[in-house]
Amino acid sequence: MTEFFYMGGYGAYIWPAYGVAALVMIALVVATLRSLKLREAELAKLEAEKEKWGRRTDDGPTADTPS
Amino acid sequence: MMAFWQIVRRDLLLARRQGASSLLGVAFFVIVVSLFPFAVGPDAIILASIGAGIIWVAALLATLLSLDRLFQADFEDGSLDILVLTRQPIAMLVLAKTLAHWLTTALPLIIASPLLAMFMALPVDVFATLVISLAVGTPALSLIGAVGAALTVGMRRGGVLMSLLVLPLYIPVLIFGVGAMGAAMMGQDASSALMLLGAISLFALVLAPIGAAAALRLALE
Amino acid sequence: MMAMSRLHQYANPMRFARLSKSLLPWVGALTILLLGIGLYWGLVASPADYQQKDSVRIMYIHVPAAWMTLFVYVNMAIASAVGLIWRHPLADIAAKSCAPIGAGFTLIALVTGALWGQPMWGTWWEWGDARLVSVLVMFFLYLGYMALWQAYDEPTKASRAAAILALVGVVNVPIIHFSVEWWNTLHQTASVLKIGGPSIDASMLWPLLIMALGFTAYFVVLLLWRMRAEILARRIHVLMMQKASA
Amino acid sequence: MVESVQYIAPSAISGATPGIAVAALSCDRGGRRVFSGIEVTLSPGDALVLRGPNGSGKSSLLRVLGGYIRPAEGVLRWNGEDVWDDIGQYQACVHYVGHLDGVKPVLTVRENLTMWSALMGDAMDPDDALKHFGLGNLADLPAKYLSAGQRRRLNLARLGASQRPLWLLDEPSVSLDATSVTQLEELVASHRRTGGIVIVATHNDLQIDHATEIDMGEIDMGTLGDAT
Repeated sequence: MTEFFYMGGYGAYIWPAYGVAALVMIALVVATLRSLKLREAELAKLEAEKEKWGRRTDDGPTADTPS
Repeated sequence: MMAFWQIVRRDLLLARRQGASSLLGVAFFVIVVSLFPFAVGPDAIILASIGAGIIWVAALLATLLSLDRLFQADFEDGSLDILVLTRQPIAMLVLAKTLAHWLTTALPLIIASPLLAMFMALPVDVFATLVISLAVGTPALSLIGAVGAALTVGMRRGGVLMSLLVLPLYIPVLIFGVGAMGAAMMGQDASSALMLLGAISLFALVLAPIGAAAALRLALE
Repeated sequence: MMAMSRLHQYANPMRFARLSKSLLPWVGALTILLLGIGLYWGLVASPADYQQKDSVRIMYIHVPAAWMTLFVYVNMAIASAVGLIWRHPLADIAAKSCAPIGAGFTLIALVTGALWGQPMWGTWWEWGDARLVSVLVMFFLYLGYMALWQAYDEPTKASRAAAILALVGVVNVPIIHFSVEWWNTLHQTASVLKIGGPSIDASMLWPLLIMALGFTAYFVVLLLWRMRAEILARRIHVLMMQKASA
Repeated sequence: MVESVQYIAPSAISGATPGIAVAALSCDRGGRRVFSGIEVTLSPGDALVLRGPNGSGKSSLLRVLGGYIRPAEGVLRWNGEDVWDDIGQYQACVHYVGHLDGVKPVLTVRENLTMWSALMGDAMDPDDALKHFGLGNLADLPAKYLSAGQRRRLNLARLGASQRPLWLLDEPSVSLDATSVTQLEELVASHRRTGGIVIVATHNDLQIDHATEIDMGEIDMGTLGDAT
């Protein structure tokens, strides 16, 4: 087993190389899935609110022109 | 003092929300340095002999490039008018904004510098000196640059003028920064050059906020 | 009336969302399978090189990652062209979603290149290797592309600007590669051992190809996820605009 | 000058009278005298309305009063003290609303407000101020989605959260709808009831009761050219 990790003396280069590759690939997955979840939640919240603002018109001044 | 940290936090939050744009400076830094091997050839001996100087010049330019926006964004949207009213001397406001700016732009440069040392084939035992010299010297770059940014805020093409004003003032920092590297490359003690570099930073820490504050008052008239 | 045109615009992305949902489990399983086999073969089953010894095992990630750097960029450029010519929103979304994945592979190629270079050349970075230098240039291209997307607020405008940049880039990539090689022959340094080597034994080629396929499958999975996230972001953008003006 | 201007003899301004007092104030911009001889005294609860066409110096006067521009001549006193003796202390009493809203597009509406109230030392609940200007349901929205009118309302919500005695408002009703204008007027009135002073430049009819008025268009420019 130690033989395997030793890699004929090149373990110090091989394992960091595989480690960095794994790190980058997993980080991309985690970041992507996290933003996906966050946006799903955000969208659900906005869709739910949309029900409200469709009906409610007397909530303060709203009649100004969009820039 | 509360207001000081609130401004630091505000600027850090703004930088984080703006995302990659605050990392443009470090990307510029890396690209500029990696252009030099194409220009002078890949010979490791030549690269190592000019590497420290090139990394320092690139750090100077990258700092300058990002400092352009230090007060400009707040000036353009009217925030600066109100920041002046926030219960603290304007010099403290300058210091807070410069600190936040240093954390978001100079710190990434320092972190990226060993990578560039590798590109320039510098010996591994001088990497530490490079990082320390940048850490000690970049506060001076940010602070002196803050004066230039305050003097040119609100001007069209202020950035070009700013480089003209600020780059001559950067020369001592460059001399001692590269000096420390030269000593380390020859295996000598770099601490005297680093000490002088630190002295410049401390000097700038005391004087630059006052100068920048006066310049900001002028810009808001 | 505005909502009607918006609905129409998103009819397509909604079909995409359904398609990607049914596709994802299959491609995901394929990714894990291929990467598992590739890792075992590369790290355990394949022989050490007679010249480079065990350090050759870095090749099984370095070379596929370098391939992916180009492959993803070409995909991004094609998607950009489709988006630019036919104004297809999904193509723009695909192009945008490619960039961070491509940049990730480029980073892997660069770091593993350095880790392979140290035992082979005795230096972490060797300007004498034209392919490695080209990968570095690709990294800058990816960064610029992502920064351009960030610089715009409005997605339609950003997509057109980014597409132009991607297409200019794809025309430039061969020129860059050629010029770097030419520059290299000018400064021919003493016997640089090229990463990869010219001929390769079948016992090494197989794990290499399987890893490359695994990376491609990984790319597809991530692309589908990122595109879905981007579609959601655009719906959020539209809803927020509606909310502000409601 | 119009009748409504309160003339105060310079000798009467000394002493620790609370409020703002201005004597023989003049201002130069770009080598040109913009206004001169402004005399006005405001006590807690007072309001001053600056009228006049664009370019008549309303904004310049407000910036002089805010301590941004040093007056060419004359004295500006706050509670009897010349403000230029300690400009920082004076500016800590001022809330200024200029032409620009100082809204950061990357922050949410609420974040914009809380950030400023923290910096200005206000202790008010941000959501109350937002609700007052009808922004309550937009609190979590990034400010980049706001229209010009909504941004202005956010700016005014900041004013609503402000606990500073002296308010300087430069055309605050620009791009506001009628409802918001009324709410602004209410805000100004309530600020004055609690002893605040409001100075507002406007060229449309913002309703401010019992206010001193200066028509900047009619100021005597006899000293024009002296500055150059």
